[in-house]
Amino acid sequence: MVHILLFANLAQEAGTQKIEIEMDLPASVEQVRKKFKEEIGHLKGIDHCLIAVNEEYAEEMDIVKAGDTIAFIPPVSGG
Amino acid sequence: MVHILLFANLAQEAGTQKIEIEMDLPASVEQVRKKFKEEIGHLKGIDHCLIAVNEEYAEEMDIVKAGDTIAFIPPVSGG
Amino acid sequence: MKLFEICNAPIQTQDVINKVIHHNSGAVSVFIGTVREMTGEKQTQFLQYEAYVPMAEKQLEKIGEEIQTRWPKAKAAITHRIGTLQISDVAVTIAVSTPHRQDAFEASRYAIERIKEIVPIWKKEHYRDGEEWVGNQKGNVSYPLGHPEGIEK
Amino acid sequence: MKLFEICNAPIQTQDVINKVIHHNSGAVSVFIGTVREMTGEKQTQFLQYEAYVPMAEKQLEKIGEEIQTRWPKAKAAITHRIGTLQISDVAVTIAVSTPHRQDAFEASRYAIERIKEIVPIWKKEHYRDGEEWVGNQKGNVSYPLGHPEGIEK
Repeated sequence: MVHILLFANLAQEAGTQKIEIEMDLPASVEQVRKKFKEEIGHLKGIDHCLIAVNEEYAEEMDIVKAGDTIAFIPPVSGG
Repeated sequence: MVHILLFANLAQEAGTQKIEIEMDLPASVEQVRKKFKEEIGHLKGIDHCLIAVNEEYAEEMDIVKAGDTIAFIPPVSGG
Repeated sequence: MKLFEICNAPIQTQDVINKVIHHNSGAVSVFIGTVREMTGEKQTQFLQYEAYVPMAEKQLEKIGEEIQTRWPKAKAAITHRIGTLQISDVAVTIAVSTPHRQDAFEASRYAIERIKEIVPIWKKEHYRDGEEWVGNQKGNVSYPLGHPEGIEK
Repeated sequence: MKLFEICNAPIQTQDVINKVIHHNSGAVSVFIGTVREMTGEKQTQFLQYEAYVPMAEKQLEKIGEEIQTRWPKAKAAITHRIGTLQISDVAVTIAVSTPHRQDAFEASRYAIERIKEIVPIWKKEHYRDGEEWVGNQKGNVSYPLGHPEGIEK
């Protein structure tokens, strides 16, 4: 199981900020994104988001372990 | 008569910030500086100062009238 | 004292400045981002900022480390506010002190550019005639290199 | 409210900032000059600033006009303190607001450079081992063109 965090337009479209997803782990970031789209649906912009694993930006091929927190990061607009 | 204002090292060396000088007027800024040096002495840096007439920077050939306020402005160091 | 911080309450700019002034600073460059009413023809009524708070604070600290590397004598502090902000409210305050002024200006400017690149904070504009998450309304904005420039893993 | 001011009392930075924030400002760049202890090997104990006050305020206003000409949407305020200042005391605060941040940084930086060129304020350093009027101890520093660059008559 991985914890998924959503923000901004993604959270708004999904109607939630936190979801848990059951899947075979370890897996790649890319596989988590794929699984997420199968389970939750293709949220607008989901393919263009960065992904953070446990509060650090990650690459597509980085490894996700059971219990990790995966955040989808839409283009930021702070400041 | 013109009012002379001195600042910083000039005021320190002259021992005063304000002096009045009697001279034939109108005269040029250059002539006032010359008269000042004759009357008060050659203060260190006096030839390199800017001069302001009535709170505005002036050029050597600008005209000084009776009652004007002439300030000797050493290189500034604010900020 | 937390140098890099996400907060909900109004930002006290003087508090942020006080964090960076010390006996060998001679210059402090402060950047304050405020909520502007007009953007082109669009009139903002209010804004909402949302953040991935723990990660955003880590990223702000990372910007602090980058500044330290580039300007070793600099001392920086950043506070970014989230929640609902009205016109003229302060969204972010950056303060950087250095011995000499040129570095302070450069580091402060660097900080705001980096905030806009790597810190997970999102702004929702509430206009007179609608609302949008800035930079992503159409869902087709992406980071050109797949990740924000200069993020180190 | 006086936008350009020479004062004797400690400068309240927030007061200067408040003079320039308005509903269409999105960025404020603030520059604060503080008294630094070490300059090279020299240790400052305290400073004294002296000004030709009425002319200095006029020159600060002139800088404000120059900023207005170069950055028409900018709003600027400057306060410079005179008298005796201790280490870390604020000598000058400049605040410039603009709709977008790049102009704010540039205008704020422009203001401090101009202060150092055309405003009749003088600083006397009191070091551990002596004192000097900055920039003119030897009495041989002069303005290269006979007048500060850009002064208009």
